[in-house]
Amino acid sequence: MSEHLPILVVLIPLFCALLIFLAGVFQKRAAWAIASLATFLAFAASVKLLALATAGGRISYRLGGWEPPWGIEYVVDYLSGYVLTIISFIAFMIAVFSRDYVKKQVGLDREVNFYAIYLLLITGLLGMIVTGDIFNLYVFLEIASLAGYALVAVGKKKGAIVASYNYLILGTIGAVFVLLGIGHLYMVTGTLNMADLRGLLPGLYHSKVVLTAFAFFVIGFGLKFALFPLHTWLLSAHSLAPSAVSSILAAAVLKVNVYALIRVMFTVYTPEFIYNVVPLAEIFFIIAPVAILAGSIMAIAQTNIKRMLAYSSIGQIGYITLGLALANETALTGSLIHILNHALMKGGLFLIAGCIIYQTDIYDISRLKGMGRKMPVTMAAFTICGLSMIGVPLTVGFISKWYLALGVLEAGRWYFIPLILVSSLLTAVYFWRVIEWAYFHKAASEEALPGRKIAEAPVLMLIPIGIIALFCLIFGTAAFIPEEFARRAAEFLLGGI
Amino acid sequence: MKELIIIRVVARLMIPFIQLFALYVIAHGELGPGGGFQGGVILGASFILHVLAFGLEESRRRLSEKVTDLLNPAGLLLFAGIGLICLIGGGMYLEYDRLPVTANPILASQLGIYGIEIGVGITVAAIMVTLFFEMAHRHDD
Amino acid sequence: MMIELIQGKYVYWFYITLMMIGFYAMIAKGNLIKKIIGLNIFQTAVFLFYISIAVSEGSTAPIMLAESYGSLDAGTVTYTNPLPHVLILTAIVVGVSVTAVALALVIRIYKTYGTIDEDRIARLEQESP
Amino acid sequence: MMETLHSPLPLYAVTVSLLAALLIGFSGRKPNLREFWTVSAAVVKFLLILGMLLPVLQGKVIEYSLFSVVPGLEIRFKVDALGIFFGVTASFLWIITSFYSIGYVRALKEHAQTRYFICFAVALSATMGVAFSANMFTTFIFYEIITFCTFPLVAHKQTAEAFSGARRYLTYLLGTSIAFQLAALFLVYFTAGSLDFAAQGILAGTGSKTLLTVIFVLFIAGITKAAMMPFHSWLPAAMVAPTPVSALLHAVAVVKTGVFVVVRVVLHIFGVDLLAELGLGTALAYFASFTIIAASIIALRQDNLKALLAYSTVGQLSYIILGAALLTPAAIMGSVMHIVLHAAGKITLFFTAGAIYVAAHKTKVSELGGIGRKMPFTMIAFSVGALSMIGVPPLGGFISKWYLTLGAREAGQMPIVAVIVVSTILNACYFLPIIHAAFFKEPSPPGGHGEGHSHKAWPWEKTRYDEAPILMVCALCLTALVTLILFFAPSVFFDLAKMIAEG
Repeated sequence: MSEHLPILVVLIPLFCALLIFLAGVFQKRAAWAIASLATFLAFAASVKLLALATAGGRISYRLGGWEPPWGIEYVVDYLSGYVLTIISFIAFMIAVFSRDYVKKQVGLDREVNFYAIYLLLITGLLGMIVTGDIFNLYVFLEIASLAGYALVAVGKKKGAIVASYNYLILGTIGAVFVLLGIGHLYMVTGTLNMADLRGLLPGLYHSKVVLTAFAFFVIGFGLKFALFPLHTWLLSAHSLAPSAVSSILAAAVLKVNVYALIRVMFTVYTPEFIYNVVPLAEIFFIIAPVAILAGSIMAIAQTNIKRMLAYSSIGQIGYITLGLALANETALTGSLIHILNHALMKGGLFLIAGCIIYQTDIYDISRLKGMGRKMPVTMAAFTICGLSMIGVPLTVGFISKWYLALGVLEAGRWYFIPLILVSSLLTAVYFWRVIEWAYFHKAASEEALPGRKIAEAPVLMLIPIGIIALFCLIFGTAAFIPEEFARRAAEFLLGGI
Repeated sequence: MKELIIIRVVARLMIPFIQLFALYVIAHGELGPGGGFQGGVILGASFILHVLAFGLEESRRRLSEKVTDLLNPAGLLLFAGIGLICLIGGGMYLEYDRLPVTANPILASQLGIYGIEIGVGITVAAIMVTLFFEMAHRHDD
Repeated sequence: MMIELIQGKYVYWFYITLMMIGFYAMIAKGNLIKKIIGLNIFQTAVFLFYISIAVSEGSTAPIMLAESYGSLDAGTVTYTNPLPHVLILTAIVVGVSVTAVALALVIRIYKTYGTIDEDRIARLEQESP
Repeated sequence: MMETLHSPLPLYAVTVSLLAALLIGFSGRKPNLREFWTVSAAVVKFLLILGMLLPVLQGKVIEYSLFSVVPGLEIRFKVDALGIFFGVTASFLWIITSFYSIGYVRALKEHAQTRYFICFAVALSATMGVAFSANMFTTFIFYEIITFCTFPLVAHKQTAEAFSGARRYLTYLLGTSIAFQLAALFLVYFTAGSLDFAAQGILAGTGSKTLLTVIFVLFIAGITKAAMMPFHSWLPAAMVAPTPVSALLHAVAVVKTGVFVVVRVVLHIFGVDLLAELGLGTALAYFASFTIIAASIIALRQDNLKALLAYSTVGQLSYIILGAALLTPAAIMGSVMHIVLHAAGKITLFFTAGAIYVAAHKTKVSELGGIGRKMPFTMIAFSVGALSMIGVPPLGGFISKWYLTLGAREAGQMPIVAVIVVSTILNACYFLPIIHAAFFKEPSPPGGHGEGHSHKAWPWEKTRYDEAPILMVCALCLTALVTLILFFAPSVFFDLAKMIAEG
């Protein structure tokens, strides 16, 4: 059975999404259980796949039995195994978290749709990761995006629908750009298989069509993962969506789109092309620092906790792109660890914000006074994720910054060191503010929240947060685990297949 | 309502033929131009014609929300399920010649594609109808 | 030179123009429905581009005819490349889905705000955050 | 090569107070049990460290590798002469401070006592961690832990003033350590490929002169806990903390961690030879001299007793850096000796400041007239501490100043000798008047100072002696005694200092 895992990891959430629709006609309560089970199975399959890929190298699956250049191929290698595991893990955590959250913040009548669409989103994301066919990538991208638009609008917040609409318009532009890029590549090579493209393209690197295609890919995926000047949709979409959705959007959707760009950069094109033929690195060297600084500074200015987290995502994406541009193994390792890091901590932080909002309806940071005592577990998790975001040693955030910084030095671009450190400081400013309000200030008098005692969120919401926070620590102390996978993946990307 | 009488009579006459044609297109997809998408759209169009002629409520009585809600995923499940059954036959996903219903790979392949076209047809038709109902229905709540 | 560029590759100019029209509508129009129309034009332009790359002069539809069955001679008949058509069929379905979701959102926006004008919605949002 | 013992003792020494912190947290409702944990952890920790002292004195090094975070970044402990020196100092003074703290918080009925003791214990763990770490990465982690877990202690009063002080404390310490120290770490790892401490440093012959200078400057700027000017102002700001906190943390644990790390960097990252070759030692020495003089001058103008002590600390810490920067064996000995001598003296002074606050509610120098007659033990201890600070024999402070002067001469830096002399005079100028006022001036009439307590006579005016609680007085007398003993019997510390100076 394990040879079918690459397709099963996509099929499980798909089947379960359909099952939820089907079952939802009769029994609405089963939705959560099916979604949790599906994401768990996908996670288990991902772990197994990662183990297989680590042991035996590239796993290829021929869909419908057709040979690769003609048929659709699914590929699990170091990189996709690594990202697959991260994304399916986060998806599982968020699914577990959602039970109580969705009941209250989304509403019972939309529960079935929520979970089914959520699973479709996961299907799209996992599909994007495993597919080795570039058009198939586009199809999964659109499945994930459509589910994403729908999920943003599912909440009760009024502005969310407009946010979703804007997300849809810009997201579709991005997807169409990707489609155009694929079309250009197909025009000159006549193939859609990534590995095949890699073999055919080098002779055409200076062809304008191939260059244009690359530009379309960068802009298209850049729009999807909120690369700095293309980030405007992210703020309202991430801050107004229900927190569980913000969490999956920030932790998984952004990451998978970054992954897709990495795939295109290193598997369809080659390091030789992206670093020597096109001035991608030079562009990223300008964009990434601006993104890092602007994201952090704007985050400081926010009073709404979810908006703060949304802005900080823009800065964090900047780190990942910086690592991509540096063109050495250490920096790329840092980038890949940062994908894990950001998935864990931003996913965790949005869930934590969800807990707070679920219990208190508080969005304003200054009203979190005394929350450390009222919601100790939640705030402890917040602190850990926050420290990881700052990059304090023994959290996973430090590891990614460590490798990024070493990569920066290796590339001889020492002037990015102050950038990394300053942005850490800025991050410390906006997180410490919350931590101080929560722990060291006396709670505001109860009149602020009439007739309501603030207590901890339900256990099923706390467990995922706790696990995520724990992993921030585990991967910060036993960092050789993610480092091993990330370094192998980086080696593999830069070294060629 | 009187001015609708011509429309209604014509619609009543046309709908069975449209549906028959839809089924033909779906079934023919394996060998010639046609298939689940096209057939499904035609099938869906027949229901939409019914709605236009007879009104939302009358159509809903014939084709309830529950049924379309069931048909939506059911078609897809049929598609994906056939693909999955191929695994049992020892093939890859969607490798129809390994469909464990017959030993003849060509027949198995044909059956597989039939099944899939039917699945696609059901879903497309159901989605069309659902979309139309959702858009036409005025949510006054 | 210029004439040649326009004449020889007029298909591309056509689709670029179409694409820009759609793009303009998506960015500049304040009416949310018009944006969706722009979106569709934008997508259609790309579909046409795909179809155009499949064509080669004098080619026929890629249907295997009875008379050529069994004696497949690649040299005699030129087929249109069917693959882009298949891809675009998928892309059209995706496009329809996007349009459907967008329209559903607009309906909900209209119900919430009573308008589908972007500026007015922004003003309403500012008044009651 | 030195003999290396592999033993988890350093780990135990670090974690024993972490364990205590847990137990303290669980027994928050029973103050006596809670205090029992604090005290027993302090004692156990001290005994563990004594257990390591003997092998170290025999010239052995105790090592324990905990785990690797990633290849190249290892959490590893190594107990050498310098580490055990600092460890013994801090752990011994923790025992005394524990008793003092108990007296202090109970006398003042402080709020959040459990949090107070937990943070205290964690801070001590982290201090031991710094003392026993075998590489810069481990040091950095514990350095940051100290910063984080002392924040609640500094902000303990939770008033607006306390928060602004604590925020400045955090901004300076965290800000510079992330901005500069971490950058230095990146650069060291990048150039030397390792962060381990080695007897002759690890950077020799690795990078260009400019790069090494940049690293050195980043280190000095990044180790703000050493309170070198211009990054000193967190220390006076942190004086909003309760007095035992100021005493232990800002005379021993926090600031000494700072200078300890500076000494580590000078001796074991760069190495004496490399710094001499680069000429950076002299530059640092003059920089430290500036801090010494400037801080003493500022101290002259302080009326708040704790602020005065804070500025005095700023100056005294720079002695230690000065000694290390001179790079001669005698100067390094003086520098290392000053770690323990200043600790003993300054903790006495802080203890007395706390005792005065508890017993008489006075915080200002100008209010201390005649207080020596009411609180004779306290003020005698104060005098001992102050005289040790000035460097009057037969008190401990004399030894370190003697060796520093010797070292400065050895290095041929006569201006530095002058700096030491001038600063001694300045020290005398701000300490002696207090002693004079305390013993020979008439008590200022109640109500004459400060509008806060102008309305009634204090109870202490009726009785002749009105000392602070017995636990506090005992503690401060003990530390004063230690200052005295250290002059006559510095042997253990002396031997260790010699080992350090000789590498």
